[in-house]
Amino acid sequence: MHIMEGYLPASHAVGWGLASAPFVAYGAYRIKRVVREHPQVKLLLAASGAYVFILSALKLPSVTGSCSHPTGTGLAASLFGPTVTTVLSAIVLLFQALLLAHGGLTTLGANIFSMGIVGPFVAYGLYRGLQSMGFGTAIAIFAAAALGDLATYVMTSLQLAIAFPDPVGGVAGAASKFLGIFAITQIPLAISEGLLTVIVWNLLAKYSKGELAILAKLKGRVA
Amino acid sequence: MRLIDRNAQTNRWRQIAAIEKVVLSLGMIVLGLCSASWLVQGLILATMLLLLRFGAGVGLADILKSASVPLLFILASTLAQIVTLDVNHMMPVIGLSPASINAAAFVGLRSLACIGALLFLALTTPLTDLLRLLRRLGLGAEVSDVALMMFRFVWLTLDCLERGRQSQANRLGYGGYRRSLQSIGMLLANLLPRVLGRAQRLEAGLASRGYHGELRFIVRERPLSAGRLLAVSLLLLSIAALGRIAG
Amino acid sequence: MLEMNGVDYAYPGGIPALSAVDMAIKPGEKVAIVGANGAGKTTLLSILNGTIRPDHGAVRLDGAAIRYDRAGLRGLRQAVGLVLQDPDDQLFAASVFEDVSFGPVNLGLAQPEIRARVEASLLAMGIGDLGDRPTHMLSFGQKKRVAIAGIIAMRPRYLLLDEPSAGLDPMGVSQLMASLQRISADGTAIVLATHDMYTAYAWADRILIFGDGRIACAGDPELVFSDRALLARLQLEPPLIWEAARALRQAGLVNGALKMPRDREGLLAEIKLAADMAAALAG
Amino acid sequence: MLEMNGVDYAYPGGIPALSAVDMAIKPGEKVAIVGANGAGKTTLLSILNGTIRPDHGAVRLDGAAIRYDRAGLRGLRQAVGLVLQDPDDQLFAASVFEDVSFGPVNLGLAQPEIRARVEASLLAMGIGDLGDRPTHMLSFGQKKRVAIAGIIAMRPRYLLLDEPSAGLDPMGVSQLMASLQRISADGTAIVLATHDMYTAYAWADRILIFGDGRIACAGDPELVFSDRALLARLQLEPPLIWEAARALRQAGLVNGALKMPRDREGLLAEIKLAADMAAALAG
Repeated sequence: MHIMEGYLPASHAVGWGLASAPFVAYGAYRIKRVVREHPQVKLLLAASGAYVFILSALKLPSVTGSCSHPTGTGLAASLFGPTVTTVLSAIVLLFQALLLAHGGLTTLGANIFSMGIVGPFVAYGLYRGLQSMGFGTAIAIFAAAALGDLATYVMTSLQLAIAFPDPVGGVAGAASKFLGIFAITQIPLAISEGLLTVIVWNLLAKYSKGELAILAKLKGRVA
Repeated sequence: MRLIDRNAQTNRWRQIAAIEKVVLSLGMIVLGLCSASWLVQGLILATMLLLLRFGAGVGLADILKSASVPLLFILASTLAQIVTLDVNHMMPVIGLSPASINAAAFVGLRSLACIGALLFLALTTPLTDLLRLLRRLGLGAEVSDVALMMFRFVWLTLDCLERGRQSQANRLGYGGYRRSLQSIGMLLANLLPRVLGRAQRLEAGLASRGYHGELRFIVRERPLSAGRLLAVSLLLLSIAALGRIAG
Repeated sequence: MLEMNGVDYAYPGGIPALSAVDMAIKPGEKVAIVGANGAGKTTLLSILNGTIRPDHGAVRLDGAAIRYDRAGLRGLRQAVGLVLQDPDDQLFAASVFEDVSFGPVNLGLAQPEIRARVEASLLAMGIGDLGDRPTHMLSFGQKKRVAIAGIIAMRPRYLLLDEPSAGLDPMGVSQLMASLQRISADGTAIVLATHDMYTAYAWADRILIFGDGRIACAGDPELVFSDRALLARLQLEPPLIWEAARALRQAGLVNGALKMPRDREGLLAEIKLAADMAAALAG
Repeated sequence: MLEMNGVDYAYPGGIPALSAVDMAIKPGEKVAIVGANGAGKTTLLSILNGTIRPDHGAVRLDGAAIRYDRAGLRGLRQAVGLVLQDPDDQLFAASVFEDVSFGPVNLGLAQPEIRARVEASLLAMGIGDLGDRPTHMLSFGQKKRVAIAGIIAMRPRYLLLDEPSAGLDPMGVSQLMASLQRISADGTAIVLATHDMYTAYAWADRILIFGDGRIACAGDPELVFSDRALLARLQLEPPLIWEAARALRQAGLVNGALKMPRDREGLLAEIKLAADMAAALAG
């Protein structure tokens, strides 16, 4: 779920753009450095980005039967690390705005903040944190993907609530409203995304060790 | 995604320089965001739709289909805004506030107008034209190379995904929630090594064409038209002026 | 009987693909649909198995028009299996055995039945020894056969194959066709869409020539290639064996009443025969 | 002259691919390397263009063994262009014109020269009208030609093609071969690795039969297929036209001294000729 073009007031659009800019710029700087040293990383990154884009445009079966899309940030952050994921997500969001009319150009900053920064960092933090606490990979991956997706949606609701506070309930009231309305599709979706990511992760870990090793190397270089 | 791309590649205004379409579309969006006038929002929406339909010749059904997801979002968000919620008391109180209806409706219309302008850009201009423009405007070569290559990989990956899905459906892989999730999981787990393998093979394929890490090629520039740019500026100015007079 | 009546279909964007197509496949038949690349053969097969819904007209299975709801499609796909051209798009599981069991598992069969079906399908495709092999370690020809095994393990009554010979070398093609022969002998109808005239001619009971969005001509393989102008318009060529055999007949070197040879050996035998006849005449 | 002397190569994992291979391609020649799928034709071509470095032995261009550093590879690849089987492994840009310009830009040519080369290459491949077309909206056959155009725009002296006819329908193959004929007429040597015996026989000046990791037999297309036992061992079949023409000669229906026909029309003409001769004898 992204904030559509024109929905945020101009000042908020600019504000979120400024908030996202340092993260994207840092990620771009890391990528630039790695690409200069290892030019072959370029095609690998492009292929990874395309994968994230396709993943985030995939229709998932969810309880409501709506055509809801996963964010893909949980899997992406676990595979590529959060720094790369922020840049890839920024490109993915641009592609989504222009190829799917999902999101927008002036809302790009706000959407990058929720889907490209908050989502991946929450997901990656959970993935690393739960693993170091001794939880199994399946639980860590499920939590990372489901809560990464949920964090994105909570952030989006907050962004909307700050822009449109409730006349009575203020920002908190508005946040509950947006959360409540989007929860109908987003909570089942987050669970589906969590389950799906566990399935994909297990299969990759079992049968695509070579590819995971390549991505781990990439992650190590950029992070 | 094929729907928007197909229109972008084949519409009547495909050959017009991307910068002209960007100025028009972004100009309209900025105008919409900066204006508190209902008239301006209405004019932007009408202008963008008319230009799309009768200028670029994009079919009405395609325009509506592309707009379906944004429309759903506007509907849900407007609903959330119209309702008031007081969480300061022991029990949350839900009610309708007439003051917020007006404000919410305006935001909805503004968003609609801006989506019209975004759709105008998306449906008339191939994404790669815009990526090249971004590069000329100073986006780093590394990131813009990645984005350009990503565009190519997206279609290859999408083809694989669609055929894989069809083949799983042929074997009844999409009956019920659990089975569907399992099938999509297998498909995605299969897709990642394939797309990474494609990247490695492409690396070898490009090496035989002298690739050493830089994606350099010649772009066929589309000529800029001063007349059209002037017309776009006049259009933007007159909508802004109308809003001023009416407001 | 699997039928298509008055089917129209246009690609997204409005480019017409099929217009008023009528065709029928009888149970147990061996049919080849031949057409140039881009003629719409894949679309035709996808409509027959319900993946694409036609704009007008109906697909009928045993007389009943199919419904495009979940149950209707499930029933259709159980009866009509479609094998796509690229096997890499169709193999998902880690091992051959697992992959072939995907369809039977989805049918909700019991474990022993699933095992039996997978084994039987692998045997029918001549890859009984590959069950434990990881799918990514297969050759292209093996992958192709695993993809077909995955469909026939569902026991469809109609088996549709899109360009089965593409990418295979001559030996690979003849092994594949031998496998299809075994499946056909079990009573499965087989429909093969191809631009490979040689394979279509050597194998089919009936050939449909497809082009310009319709079935231009259908019939006996020995007769269907006679309209050269039509074939040229559809960017097709008659199979060389057929053309050489007909030339031998027209030249009077072979008795015109003789059945046309369908494969290489048949043609070479006819040339010998022609020589004997010529020698006898000259004698 | 492009040569390979005593080249050994084993795949990662130790499976031998090539052992002591010697071969030489003369400037301007039209050579076909025929072999079954999996015989290692792709590896052979990749070694010739420096993508794979042999374990032993040397690749020589105009007598000098190539060096595997950046400059050495650059020089080799400028002279020896390789077109892969799957065009999607070679196309990266969003439009045809951009893609074809990639090689010339990497050669460091001036803009007008690059533009001229791109236009000329597109024309040579018969796709002069596709310059502005997005790459992802091309048909398979069109992609294949764009991939070749991208290589010939670099004006290599040796053009290597891996399975160029795979996936194309007969009309597509003959259009492609006509384009290659034009390129060959300009003096470029063309090496074509294929399992398509028909195409190899109809087109090549010289045929190398490749199998078991070595060149088993090389020579004139009319003579190279005589060893049936060898072909069978390498899972190959002689081209049907060659075999039918030989049968006509062996049967005495056609004068054995006559040049062998290389294409369909040639064979059909011979059958007519045979009839006339038989009639004269009987007369």
